[in-house]
Amino acid sequence: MTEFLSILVLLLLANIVVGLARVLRGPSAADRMLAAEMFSTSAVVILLLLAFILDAPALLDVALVLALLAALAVVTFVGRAWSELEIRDGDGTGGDREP
Amino acid sequence: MSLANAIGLLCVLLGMPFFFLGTLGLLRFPDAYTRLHALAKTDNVGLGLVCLGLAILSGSLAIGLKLFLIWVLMLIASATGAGLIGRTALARGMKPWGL
Amino acid sequence: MIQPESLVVLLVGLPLLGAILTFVYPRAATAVTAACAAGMLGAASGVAYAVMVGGGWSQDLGGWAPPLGIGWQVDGLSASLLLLTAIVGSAGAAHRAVEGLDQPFFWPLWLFLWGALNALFLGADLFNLYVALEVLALAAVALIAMAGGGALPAAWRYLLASLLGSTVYLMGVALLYGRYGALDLGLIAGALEPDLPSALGAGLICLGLLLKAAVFPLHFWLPSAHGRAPTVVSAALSALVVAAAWYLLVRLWFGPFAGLQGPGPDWLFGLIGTGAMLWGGLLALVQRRLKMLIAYSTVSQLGFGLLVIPLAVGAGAESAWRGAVVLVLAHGLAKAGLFLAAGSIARAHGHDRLDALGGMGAGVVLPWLALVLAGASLIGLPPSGGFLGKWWMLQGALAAGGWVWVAAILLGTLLTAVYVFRMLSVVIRPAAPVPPAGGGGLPGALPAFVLALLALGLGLAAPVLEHLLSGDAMTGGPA
Amino acid sequence: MLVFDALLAGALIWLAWQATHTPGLFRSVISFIVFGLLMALAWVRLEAPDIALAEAAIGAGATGALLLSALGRLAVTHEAGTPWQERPDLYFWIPAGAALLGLLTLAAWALPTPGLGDDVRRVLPDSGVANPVTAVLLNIRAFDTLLEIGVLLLATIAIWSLGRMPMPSAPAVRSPALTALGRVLFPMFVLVSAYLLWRGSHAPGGAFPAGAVVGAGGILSILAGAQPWLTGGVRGPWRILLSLGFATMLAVAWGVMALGQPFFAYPPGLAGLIVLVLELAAGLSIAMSLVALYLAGQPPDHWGPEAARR
Amino acid sequence: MIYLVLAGVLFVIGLHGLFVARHLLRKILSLNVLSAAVFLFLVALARQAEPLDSVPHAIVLTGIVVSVSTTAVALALLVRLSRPRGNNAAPAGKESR
Repeated sequence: MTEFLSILVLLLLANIVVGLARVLRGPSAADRMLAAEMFSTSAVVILLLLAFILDAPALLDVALVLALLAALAVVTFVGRAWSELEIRDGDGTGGDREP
Repeated sequence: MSLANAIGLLCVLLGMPFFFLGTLGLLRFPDAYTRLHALAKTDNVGLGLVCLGLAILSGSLAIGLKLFLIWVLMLIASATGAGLIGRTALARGMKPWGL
Repeated sequence: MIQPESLVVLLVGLPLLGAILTFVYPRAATAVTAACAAGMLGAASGVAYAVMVGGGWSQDLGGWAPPLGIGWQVDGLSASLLLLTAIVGSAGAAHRAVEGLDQPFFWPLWLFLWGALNALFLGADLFNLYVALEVLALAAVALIAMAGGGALPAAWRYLLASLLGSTVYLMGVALLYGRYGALDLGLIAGALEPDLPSALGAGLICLGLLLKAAVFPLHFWLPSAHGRAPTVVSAALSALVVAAAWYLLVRLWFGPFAGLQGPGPDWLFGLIGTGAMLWGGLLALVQRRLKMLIAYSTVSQLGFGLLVIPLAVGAGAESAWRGAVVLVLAHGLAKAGLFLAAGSIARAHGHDRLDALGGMGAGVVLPWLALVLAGASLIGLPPSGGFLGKWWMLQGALAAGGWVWVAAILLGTLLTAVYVFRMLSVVIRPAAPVPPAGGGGLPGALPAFVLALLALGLGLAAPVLEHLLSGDAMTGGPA
Repeated sequence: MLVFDALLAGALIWLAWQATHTPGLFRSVISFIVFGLLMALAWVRLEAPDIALAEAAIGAGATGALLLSALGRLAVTHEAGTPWQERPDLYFWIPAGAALLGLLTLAAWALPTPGLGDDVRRVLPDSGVANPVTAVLLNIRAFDTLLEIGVLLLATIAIWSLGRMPMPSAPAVRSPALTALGRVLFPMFVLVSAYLLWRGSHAPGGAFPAGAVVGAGGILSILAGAQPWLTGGVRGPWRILLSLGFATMLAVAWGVMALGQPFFAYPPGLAGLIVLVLELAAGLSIAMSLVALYLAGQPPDHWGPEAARR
Repeated sequence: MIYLVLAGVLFVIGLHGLFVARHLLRKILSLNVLSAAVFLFLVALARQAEPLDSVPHAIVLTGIVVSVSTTAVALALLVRLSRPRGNNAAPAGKESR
């Protein structure tokens, strides 16, 4: 069974790697944020599975903390960062001076 | 392999496709709103099934409760996050696809 | 009779306690700082006395012996630098208190800086030194940024350089830990073998420290940070913080890394030192602002200190070693005096542009006097500490037949003399009218004057210094 | 599992590259947050659950919030400069980087990695706790931890010394769901943190993740529109609470000397209790400090309507 | 072993990023990548030791907290730098009592 679960873990990680394409492509900031949220769910599941595979209950706590803090990033993003960033297509590669 | 184990494993296995479909949606859906939809399925159903399956596999009430807590936390995070992103995106005039 | 071990505890604990108190009760800040300064002067003198009487010692923290636990070590080198820190720290605090600038959070940051310095001079554990370096860097950055405006980019550059330096340092620590399974300096010194991981680890550590010490050619961040910071902060940075990085470098080089010594690294450090001496001196020569001139002089003076690495091997090693330490001490006293005096002058005139400053006149007599005396020590006129240090270093170099380094020291001294005279040529100008509200008068310049006097008189203490530094010469640790 | 490691390593490298080298600041920040997430997995693979916990709480949680809110406060988020592909200094960097990497790898290859695992195991019974990492942190190398808590306090003071906190240019979105989130989740944060603190003595956990979790909860409540209770003036207990962990550690370090022990040496038998007290105080201060760090400046003396409008 | 090499690669990436990055926020990210590389290196070493070594774990925990603190200070400074004439340019004024 552990081998089986290990394969699932591997698939989930591969899933994340594939999903990274959305971080790369965007186009809007919200899309990237969504992708990050998706990764945190996947990471939680990976941790849960690893907890069983390695028989390490401490990993459940790690998953718990991740789940608890999952909301933090997205709320910060919406509340603090997005308002400044605007919803712009593509990336800020314009020619402004650096601060 | 006992029946409980088989059921647990089945649940975990059933949860997996949601993650792959979630990533597929993240990559292939046309805009942030539809991607939000894909993500919600992953968080709610996929994670729920995995947690349920692992709880059955563990056969321990304490671990089961912890897994349930993790699922609820992710649900809250995902629901609020989706609501916030959707609401803010609309308020900022980001056009949903097809409208 | 108080145990010297408890005095050492006081040296680290007192400033940290003071930092908390001044943060929580800002009203009592001046009183708390004064008490801390008094306690630290006493404790540092006590430690130096104990070292002179009984030699150095090491103590384990928390009753855990290395390799598990963290150790402290005290010897002539660390004791003399602790004393320097106490003196410069107290003088800076006095100057600040007299100046009457009421900036929030200055005192807790100042005391944090002080505590970190003391922890650095005592630490014998590579990782503990890393944490102390970070405390030092953060406190220094915040203090630089206090000047506001143009100091912010300088603080930023300093922060980046400092963090990069400490991260590179930590990578070296990781390598050494992987190689020897120990973080304690003494244990690593005993086990060191010249293989690739050790060499790479030591190299990274030295690189990180060279960056933190702003050694040429990694000095790019120093002049603006030291030149733009508030006056007392410039004094502490130039006199102490740079000396701390130099101290660590020397401590490690002659302690744990002694097994890696060889002509290659010796020449490398020697050339870097010479380069710093000449380049820093030349740039100091062309500065237009008094504080910037003094800041570049730090780059140049640090080069002298670095020459200890090629000189303190073989014949004449002990003399060269003693000379370098005394030179750093004298530089600390003189440089702090210079900055404080320059601050008083700049405050009196409202600016510090060299071409527009007036000469010695009413209101700025004492600062200019301090500037002259400290400048004399910087050049190395007898009987100053600078003279004694250079004398001993030259003796060592001559004994070893290191003619290149003799020439370098003489050339560096010549440059120092030129830029110090350029600075002092302002004295003989007609006195410019000082705006009455300038307030840079007597009380503010008194600490600068005392520091300059100490720098000048340090040479007279030659027998004491010789005794203090003889116990631990070259071993880098308690005998 | 080798495939897993390789995949993870590949993803981490790609994310690090994204975070440091590709245009688009927001993309970089998101990449870095995901980088932290995957680092937590790497810690798990390296059998370091304590660090995974800290990374999940501090790295993925608090740092992400810090970065995002700083990004929102930046006046200029566009970047200047030529694309890295056109930079001539690559002729220096590629060989130099390769050489450094080669040296590091060669050195790592040659490392015997002796380690102190045996020593820690031997003294663990005397340390008062069963979790070796906690034992090292709060007993054996407690002086490191003292300075570390000092760094947190110092960072708070440093940030306050930079001036008043910069108000976010736009208020956080008002949403009933968000307010509810703050109300519902904060008790959860406290609960989980208490649990982690309790676990710390015998299993991965302890003051650092616990404090970070509460701190993150505080940040979340602020974002959810709660009135931040942290004020800047000397009135109120906040300065005391911020320095509580540091002060307690210092007091313990000196206090034991009154009992005839050397600096920082816990009297036998009391070690467990002392570690617990230290964890509580440190956890509280860590939580407060994280909130203070997040605010990025000295908070106003009173959180009135005028403070919110400014 | 794979993690040791990974740490090396991340170290080089972080170092390079720190030097060539134009935007200051990116320099902060590079520094964080750099320290993550060092931490990874330490823990990967601890993993290879026999038995598992807890000292590097404790060291890295300390390091993580230190690096968060320095990151926060750097970010606060960066915000001040990017708004030179904002509502909070120069830290002046009296201590609030």
